[in-house]
Amino acid sequence: MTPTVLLPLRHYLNDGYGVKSWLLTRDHKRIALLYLAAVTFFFFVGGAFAVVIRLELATPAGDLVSDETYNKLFTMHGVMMVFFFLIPVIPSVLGNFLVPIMIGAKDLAFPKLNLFSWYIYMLGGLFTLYALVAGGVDTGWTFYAPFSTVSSTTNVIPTALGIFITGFSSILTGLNFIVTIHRMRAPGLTWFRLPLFIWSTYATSLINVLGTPVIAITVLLVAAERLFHFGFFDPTVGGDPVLFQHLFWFYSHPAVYIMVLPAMGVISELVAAGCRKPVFGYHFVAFASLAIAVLGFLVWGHHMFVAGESVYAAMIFSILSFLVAIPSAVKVFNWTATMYKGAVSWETPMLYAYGFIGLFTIGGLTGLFLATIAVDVHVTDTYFVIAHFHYIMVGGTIMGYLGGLHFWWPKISGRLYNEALAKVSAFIIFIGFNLTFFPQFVLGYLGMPRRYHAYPPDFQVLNVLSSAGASILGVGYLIPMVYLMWSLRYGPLAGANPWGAAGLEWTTTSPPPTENFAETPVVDSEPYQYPARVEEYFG
Amino acid sequence: MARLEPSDLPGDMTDHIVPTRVYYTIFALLMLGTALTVAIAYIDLGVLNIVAALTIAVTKATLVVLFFMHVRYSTRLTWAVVIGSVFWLAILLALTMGDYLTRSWQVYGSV
Amino acid sequence: MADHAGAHPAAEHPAALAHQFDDLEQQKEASTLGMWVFLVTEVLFFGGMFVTYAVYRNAYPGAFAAGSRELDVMLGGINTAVLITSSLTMALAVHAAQTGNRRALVWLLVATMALGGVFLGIKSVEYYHKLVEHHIPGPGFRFAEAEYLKHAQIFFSLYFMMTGLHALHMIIGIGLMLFMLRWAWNGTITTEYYAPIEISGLYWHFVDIVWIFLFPLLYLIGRHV
Amino acid sequence: MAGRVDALYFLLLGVSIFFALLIAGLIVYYAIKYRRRTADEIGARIHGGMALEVTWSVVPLLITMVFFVWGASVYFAMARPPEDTLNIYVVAKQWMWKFQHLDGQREINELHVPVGRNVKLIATSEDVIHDFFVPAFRTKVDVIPGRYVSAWFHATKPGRYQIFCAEYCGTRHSGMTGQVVVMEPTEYQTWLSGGAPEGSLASAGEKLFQDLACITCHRGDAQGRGPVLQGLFGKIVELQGGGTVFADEAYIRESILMPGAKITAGFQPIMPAFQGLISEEQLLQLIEYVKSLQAQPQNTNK
Repeated sequence: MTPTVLLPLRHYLNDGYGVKSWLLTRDHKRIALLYLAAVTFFFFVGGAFAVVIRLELATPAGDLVSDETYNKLFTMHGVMMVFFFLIPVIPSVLGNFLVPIMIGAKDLAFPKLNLFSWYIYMLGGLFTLYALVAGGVDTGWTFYAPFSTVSSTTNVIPTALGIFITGFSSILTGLNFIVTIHRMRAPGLTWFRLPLFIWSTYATSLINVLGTPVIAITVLLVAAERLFHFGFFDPTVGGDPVLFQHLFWFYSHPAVYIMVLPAMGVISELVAAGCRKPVFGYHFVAFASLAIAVLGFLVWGHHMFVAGESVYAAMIFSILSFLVAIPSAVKVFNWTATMYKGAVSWETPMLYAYGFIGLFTIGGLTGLFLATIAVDVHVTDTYFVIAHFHYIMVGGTIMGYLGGLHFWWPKISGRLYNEALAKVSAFIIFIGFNLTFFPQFVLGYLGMPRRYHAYPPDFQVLNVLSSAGASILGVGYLIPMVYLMWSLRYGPLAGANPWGAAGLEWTTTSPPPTENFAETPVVDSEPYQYPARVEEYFG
Repeated sequence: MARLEPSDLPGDMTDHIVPTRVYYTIFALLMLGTALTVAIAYIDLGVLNIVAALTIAVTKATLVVLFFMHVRYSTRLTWAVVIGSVFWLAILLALTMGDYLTRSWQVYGSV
Repeated sequence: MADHAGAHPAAEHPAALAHQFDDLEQQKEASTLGMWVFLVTEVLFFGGMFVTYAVYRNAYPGAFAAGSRELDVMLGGINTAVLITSSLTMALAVHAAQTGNRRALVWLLVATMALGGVFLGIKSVEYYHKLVEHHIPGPGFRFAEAEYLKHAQIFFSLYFMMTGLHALHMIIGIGLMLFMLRWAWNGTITTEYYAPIEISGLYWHFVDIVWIFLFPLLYLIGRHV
Repeated sequence: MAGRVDALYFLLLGVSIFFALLIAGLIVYYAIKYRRRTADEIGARIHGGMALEVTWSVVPLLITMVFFVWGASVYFAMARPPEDTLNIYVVAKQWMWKFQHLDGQREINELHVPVGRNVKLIATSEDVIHDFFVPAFRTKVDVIPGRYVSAWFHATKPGRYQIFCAEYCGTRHSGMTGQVVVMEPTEYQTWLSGGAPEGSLASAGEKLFQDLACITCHRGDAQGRGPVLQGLFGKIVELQGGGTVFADEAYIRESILMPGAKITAGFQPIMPAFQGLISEEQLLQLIEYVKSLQAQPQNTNK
């Protein structure tokens, strides 16, 4: 019988009440919760668009919504999900909460900058919501010129401003993390004693800082072209629309690594805690994160194989795209090897981790199809690409995020959630996801282009399958909302270390005090050290 | 506050105090560079004009970074950050121009 | 634009040390690293435009040379000199802060801001010239050499975009200097806690470096023909 | 061409299925075999193995290089049209495909081609980026405004094949579809002769050449103020201030729309820019006329 657990008297949640204490807080843990609320809101807004899109695509003729509305639907689904959910979610929610605790610091390097980042994120969100309410935007989340600069009549500028402002939120968060990880580690915590989540958050912050400014300038160039007729990408004046794609994808491909790298960090933690042993090949997994961050900047041309890029540039980008696949493969092999001879637990966070590894492998392998130029010519801009990146985004990032949320929920709220219900919802999400996106691989190879409001009847069967899967997935995502909120009030109290995991965050109370540790911990051993007996963890 | 000489400053001032004469020499060099780059611009060197203008600009920029921004006396991490930013800019420039310069090669295969 | 107040945390008197840092040394290193990482983003931000410049200059060398000849080298040259002098006064200001010479610090900061103001003045004169000569891209664009009419618009779009954003960064720099002036005046800046001055210095020198590249690339092409 | 792409596709599919099953299988097997039996059980303390790390870095690298080489070679063949092709001009306009045969036929959203012939499409767009995509032929090319792009295919079986626009281009992007009708050569000839409204493209081009007074400068003999156009197509042109350019459709198009971009050596830049004055179709007619001006003897200004 585990010893009776009691909630610590003073912790960051009861350290000040009222709206002011939340809206002007500088505590990285509270800012993490502010992000959690905002990110969940944007997730369900984007998700609602996805449901309507899938309903529309259940029938070949475009009869549920007009083509004008459909174009706005998939654009807003893309913008909401990419810029307002996938990019900020793990770094700003789990990262903000855990980075200072995992390295034994009292807070991030610049707490005021951290709160400012949240306000910029919300301001950017406001602009995009205004654009949504004022009639939406129909350029697609990639807003290719010359359509976005010349012929689109919807409000491109507010959305572009929204993305511009929110971009600064991820730049400043990245900056905050880099400085914190460099300058504020606990005594004795050398780089190779850092948990792998810190390594991947560090790599993500590097990409954030190095990539986001380029999309900022691209958005400004598009806005300038729309407002002042500066002819940067306007072919009638001699501008080259392909240059827009170069500048756009220079950021947007590393952006997909911003989305998946933090999830990989979460998975490394979950696999280590799940098997209660050090991750196999710690150094290789750590350096793989950095390799992805660096190589990720060299490969953007594989989005433009058919877009008028020169043959020789296409070959360079193709070979580099294969190189960037290797570190991801190394990570997957190392996670699988970690499970060998581990004490493999079947708790919900670990189930999400195993789901992640399986689905991310499929996502990664289909990426090889797209890196092979000859096959890419056939499958790019079709539903094959849609299935590929949803396998990595939904099968990867969201699975990783949910796994991380469940794993650290006791530390965040001090409460345990309902394990059985969580397993059911994980299973539903897994089934719904595969049913939604696997048929799209076949659709893609058959040649159904993306962003189509109406399609020839012979694609209908697979589309109906996909739409059915989408409704299951939609339900699957609602269930965690229910039992996690419910656990806040009625969940059993979680002790400092309910999972028996190794890591600095499990040595402090849950929920942790505002300054994270009674006194700054000293680290003297490798990460993920599990002693012979685990009882002391249940203290 | 009496004027303190650099030598008697308290404690472990990791940051090196750069004597003012270094600043003035750097300032003079920068002015010289500007004059030089304008002068060269008026001589027709063909493609060399761009090369000359850029080398002068790069040298001026390095002078400012090393001495005015104290990178010469600061930690290796700052060096890494500076060189990193230049490297990433080079990635964007090289691969984008790589596409534009090789586009005409396709001509011999007939459009 | 990004807020720099966070880059160097508010100093509670007298210890000038934010709670999350162990000592003043760690706080200074953190703030300096923070500003350098921010400057990396600025390098890439302007870098995007320099790449656009490189691509279009490679595609339309004639139009760029013709466009560049329309710019006033004299004003550009003076602006470059003004900016380099402001860099000098900024560097001396940092030196004054380090050696605790508060009077020199205040005057040097004022000099830096004044030189920044002169730069912006000259810039607005140039912009006025462009307005008069109809060189602003868009429907009202006129250009002497007719056959470059189309491509010269790209040159002037780039000219306005690059120098415009540079001027905007200059205005932010001057705003930053106001803060520094207030802190220098009311004694917040001491020989231990002069990090804010150094960080604003980094920002100012960066803006100067951008102009060091802008001047030859925009003003000096095709002068020799 | 479709066959070679499919072969590569199935190789990729095979390798992917193998690795996916390997990883998924291992996970399920380990999860069951080493499941945690008691609450405080610990995993074996294994830190890693260099040999294993090297193998699963190098082996995937080798496999991917095979994909790269094979993929690049097939792509290279795809990107280089063979010599003897039946050229057809394609103009993409917001939400329709306009095809222009050399003999004057014009079609909207329908393309009739003979079976067994290499067909080269030279495409441009009038407004935004479109994408000519025929899944059956595995060909796809983004059609960019202001530039000519080309794609070629070789139809092996008669029939009707779906055309899609694969690059988002606005409201009716999904409505911008069409049909490629592949016919036996004999049927193709009858179709061809049936619909020739006003003579071939080149003849229409010649008439336009007169109407726009190009003839005043570009004369057959060498004293005209403009360069001689006879035999220009396919030649290397010396440019003002050094540099050369290959006179292809893109060069002719650019010289008509924006003459200042590349001035032929020894000539003054006095030609007016036709940007916005002539439509894409007229441009195609002029280009076709210039291409038809091989170096015949002096009968140009009839």
